[in-house]
Amino acid sequence: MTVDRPNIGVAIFPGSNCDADSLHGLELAGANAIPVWHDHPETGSLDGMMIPGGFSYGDYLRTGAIAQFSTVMDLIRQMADDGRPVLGVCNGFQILLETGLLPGGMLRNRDMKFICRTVQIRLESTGNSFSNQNASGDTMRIPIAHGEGNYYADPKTLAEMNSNGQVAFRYCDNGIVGASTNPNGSSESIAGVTNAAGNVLGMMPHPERALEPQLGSTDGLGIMRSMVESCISSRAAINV
Amino acid sequence: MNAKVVVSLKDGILDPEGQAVASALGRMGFDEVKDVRIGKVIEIELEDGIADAEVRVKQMCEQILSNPVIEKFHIQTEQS
Amino acid sequence: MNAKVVVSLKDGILDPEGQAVASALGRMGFDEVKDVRIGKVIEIELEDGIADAEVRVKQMCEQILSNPVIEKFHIQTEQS
Amino acid sequence: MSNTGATAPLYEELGLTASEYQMILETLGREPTQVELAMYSVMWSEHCGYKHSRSMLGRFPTEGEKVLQGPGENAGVIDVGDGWAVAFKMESHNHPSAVEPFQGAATGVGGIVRDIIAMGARPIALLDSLRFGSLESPRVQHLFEEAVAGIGGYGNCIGVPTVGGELFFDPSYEGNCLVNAMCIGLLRADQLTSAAAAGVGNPVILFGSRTGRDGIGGASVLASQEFKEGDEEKRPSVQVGDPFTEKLLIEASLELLDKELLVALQDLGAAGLTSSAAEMASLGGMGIELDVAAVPLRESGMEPWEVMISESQERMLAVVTPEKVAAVTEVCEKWGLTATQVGVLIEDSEFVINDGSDEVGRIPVLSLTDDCPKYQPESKKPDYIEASVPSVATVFSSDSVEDELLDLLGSPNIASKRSVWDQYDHMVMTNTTVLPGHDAAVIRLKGTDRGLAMTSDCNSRYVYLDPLKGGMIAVAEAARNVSATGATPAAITDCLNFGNPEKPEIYWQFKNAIEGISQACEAFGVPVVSGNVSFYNESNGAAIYPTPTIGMVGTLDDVTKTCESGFRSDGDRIFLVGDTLSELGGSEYASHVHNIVEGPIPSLDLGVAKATCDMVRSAVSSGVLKSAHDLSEGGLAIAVAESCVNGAIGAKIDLSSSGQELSIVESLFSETQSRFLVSTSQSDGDGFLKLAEEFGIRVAEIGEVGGDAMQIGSAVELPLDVVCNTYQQGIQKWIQKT
Ligand SMILES: Nc1ncnc2c1ncn2[C@@H]1O[C@H](COP(=O)(O)OP(=O)(O)O)[C@@H](O)[C@H]1O
Ligand SMILES: [Mg+2]
Repeated sequence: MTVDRPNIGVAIFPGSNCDADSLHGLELAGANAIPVWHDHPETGSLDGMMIPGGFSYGDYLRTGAIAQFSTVMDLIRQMADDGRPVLGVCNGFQILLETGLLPGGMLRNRDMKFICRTVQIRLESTGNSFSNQNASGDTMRIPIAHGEGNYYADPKTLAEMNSNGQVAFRYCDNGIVGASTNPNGSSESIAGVTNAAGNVLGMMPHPERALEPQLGSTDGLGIMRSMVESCISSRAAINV
Repeated sequence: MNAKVVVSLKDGILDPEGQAVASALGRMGFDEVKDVRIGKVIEIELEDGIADAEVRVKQMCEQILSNPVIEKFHIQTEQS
Repeated sequence: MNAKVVVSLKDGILDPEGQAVASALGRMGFDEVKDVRIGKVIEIELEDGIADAEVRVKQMCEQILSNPVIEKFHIQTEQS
Repeated sequence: MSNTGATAPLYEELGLTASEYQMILETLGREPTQVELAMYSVMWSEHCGYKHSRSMLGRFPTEGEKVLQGPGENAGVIDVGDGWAVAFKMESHNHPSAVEPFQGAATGVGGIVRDIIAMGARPIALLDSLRFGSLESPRVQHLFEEAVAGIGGYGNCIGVPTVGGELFFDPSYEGNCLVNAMCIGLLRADQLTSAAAAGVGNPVILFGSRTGRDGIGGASVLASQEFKEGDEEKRPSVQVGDPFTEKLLIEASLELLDKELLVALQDLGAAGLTSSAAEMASLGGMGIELDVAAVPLRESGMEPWEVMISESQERMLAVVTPEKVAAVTEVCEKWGLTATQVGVLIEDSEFVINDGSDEVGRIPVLSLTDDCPKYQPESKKPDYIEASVPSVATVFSSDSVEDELLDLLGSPNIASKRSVWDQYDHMVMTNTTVLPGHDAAVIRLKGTDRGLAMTSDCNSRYVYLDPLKGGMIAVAEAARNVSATGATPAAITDCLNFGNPEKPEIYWQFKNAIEGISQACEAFGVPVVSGNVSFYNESNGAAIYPTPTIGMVGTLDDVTKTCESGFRSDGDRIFLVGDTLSELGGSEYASHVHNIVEGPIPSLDLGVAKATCDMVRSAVSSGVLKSAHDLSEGGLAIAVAESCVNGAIGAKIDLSSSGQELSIVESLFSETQSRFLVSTSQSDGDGFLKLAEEFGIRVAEIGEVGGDAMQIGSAVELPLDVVCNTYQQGIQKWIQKT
């Protein structure tokens, strides 16, 4: 364990299936990645947390609905309150919505079909813990793989999020956002959102699948490395 | 004691599943279909003699069976 | 005219979703829950003045809304 | 069950013949009990007993230096180097999918995944091989869409990428679709697990889902008379899958094996507890005693025979030593699974069934497994083969090849299958380095330089027209697909889907296809390590095209040295590897454009087939190729179009220099075997030609990559976006047509 590698936990629920990919990805991005089983939450030494994709509890009832009651969520709430970075990808995003750590809800994809493919997203806001390696307006090629990524928030919430800079990513094509580039019908083509403080990010695309040239794209590195750096700086801030 | 909970999307939220079914029905010649909305029925079998069953079921609905951001619920209880 | 169709799994058929919800409720302290089964409510809005609405809805149920191999359905129609 | 059999004996309603029943009487020396009769009826079914196929399956070459486990266990296993091994198998779920396509296909995936877990391997990839009737029929569209959703629903949830497969539409599958699923798993070679029971007195533990009345519809006649009418509803013949529990089962099983807590492991598939317990005992040469009263049930009032043959999904059976029972239970509990001791191993080779303190059955183990009745059916060459005209090529002359090409490119069997694999998470596990849409998918093995290529193939129209050669071609095509990525074919699994084997013509197809597959395997040096037989694929007395699906796995020493099918850059040189002959018999062109299904099908020289693959593989690994694509259905024209679409770049082809006297239709659409379409940079082209010469393979330079049109001589000039749209949207267009 080197000092400059922050400890980032990966919460594992029964039914998580991107946990191994997330652990691998966080290591590549410069973290010590630590598996955290849903009912034995590691306490203390974590600088950040990633909630991976998958089908926690089979995604029965609603995606993320059952997982929100796991013990590890108490730890995650605490970390979010303390200002540590928390990243929820795909099912992780859905869980964060169910717990209320992020605004909005998730519906079935517009076409009712699961979609797995590489899409382009545009970085919409830099005021959060996941964007210090990128500039606003940057586009990234990152895979999505979900059946329920049709993000919904009511108009009032959307307006607030827009004015707070809480919309992190939108689906696009060469930087242009439009109905034809929205894969799942999400409100305003939203692909990821943060909390008001900017330390909790939920996103449908999988940055951990875009870290190595062999897999076709390395555009996820910016997001993951930003998280790693923010973990280091938030640790410094909290420990002062 | 049984309780039946119907959970459905709030009015005004587009229902992708309902739309898919509506258009499938249209394609199959059921032209009289104007709209379809789809919800869930959750049938809960409870131990007999629970005093505050209605209250408890309401708590279940609020805590987990529905998500108030997108859904509404409706409870029917029936003595069996 | 509206019709409400409830589609649920036949009795002996495994309902994994119901099981998952039942055990989640148990973990959350709702010990009084003995069993949960989950089905769908399909609300169909029909053009007004369809003569044989009940017959038509039954056809929809048989042809697409349910699979008789594993599911059963129940129709309620109501004049709106 | 209807009452039509009021006079028929019970055993007959259960699918046993009079002579089979006689065998049971002789074996037991008495009348069977209800449980025993139920157990024999499921174990002696075609599905479990391989009654009509076993004698032929011995023909397959099954040995090789890399084979760690051949046929006989839950899956075959080969050594792939660096201490790693790969387990794989393919299985059919045709009949359940025809009745309930979503659940049928989903539980098909679940079943094959458990076979892989039983070998001690972590499932790392899935393939699905699908065949339906004509896509114009709304019923077929429904089956197709639901089956795909079911496969995705299951595979996506358990987090195993579905990286490839097949999709073929033909009226012969109208009443009997085929849903075959293949799973590949990874394990340390020294952790290979067996299903063979060992250790008298060792407890037998059932873990996973509870047992319900799933999948016992067919045996309902055994229900005692008190059961009222309508009760058969309680014995559904269709199982519902629970992928969430399967995911837990994967993790729990691997953790149990990792902690060395198990003596033997076996999945519960067809015939449930009966077959898994019998197989474990039989493989271990011992006996087993089960108590049905100990089995955790989902429903009340289940009778012993119901418990014994239930096909409830997501269950595994393990043999453990007594001192490890507690640790096993603990691991299962961690994963939220019930684990219950349901029996114990005994010395005598007997299968004893108790219901609490009552003995309700006692059967010699081997009479359920190895000594199941075997038949050697009659075989006769079908008339339709004799009637086939010698050559159909002369029929085709066309003054609109361009239109025909577009028609073919957008047809259901040729058009892109993207709308299918888009619904499958093919990237989870972050190992898929060649995604679906090329010839074979490639998976890297993290922590090593190695990779695996995998594909499933069978041109069943060929097999129908000529089972021997069609069987060979299925293997040869798989080898081409694997070789195009740069991988070396290592071994195959198969799923032999045929009609009713009791019909001599069907058995003849079966025998010849096996012979063809075997000869090709011998020529390529690839053993058959696992497989599955599905007979009685018929509706209204008409059989499907004989469809022996081949699933092949290939190995790459350096996973960075692979090739994809798309053209890459302006100015690259395009080569056609292999000769083109006038071979339109049985082709996609003849069938789709002219509605003619007649032989002779293309010839196949196995020596040339192998040498060509060897040459292309060597070219890929030496790095001279920028793209490689094998030629199959639709011939050269379709291969060129696919390489353009997959590379999003045009090409200019000139066939005048190929030196062969063929009509334009033959040049474009002939399906001559052992051909590839490859491209190189300007400078590497000569090196490639030299390599080909060393291997003695004929290669013709036929054009250049570039531009935004696909041009073939003066006959075809199509804008790239027209080619792309036609190919990409073909399937959706057919669905919307109706
Ligand atoms: N049912 C399916 N599921 C997943 N991928 C499929 C399916 N059908 C076809 N594919 C993929 O589409 C591509 C083309 O398939 P196919 O035309 O059968 O290739 P080939 O002719 O080279 O065998 C392959 O990458 C294949 O894996
Ligand atoms: Mg190919």
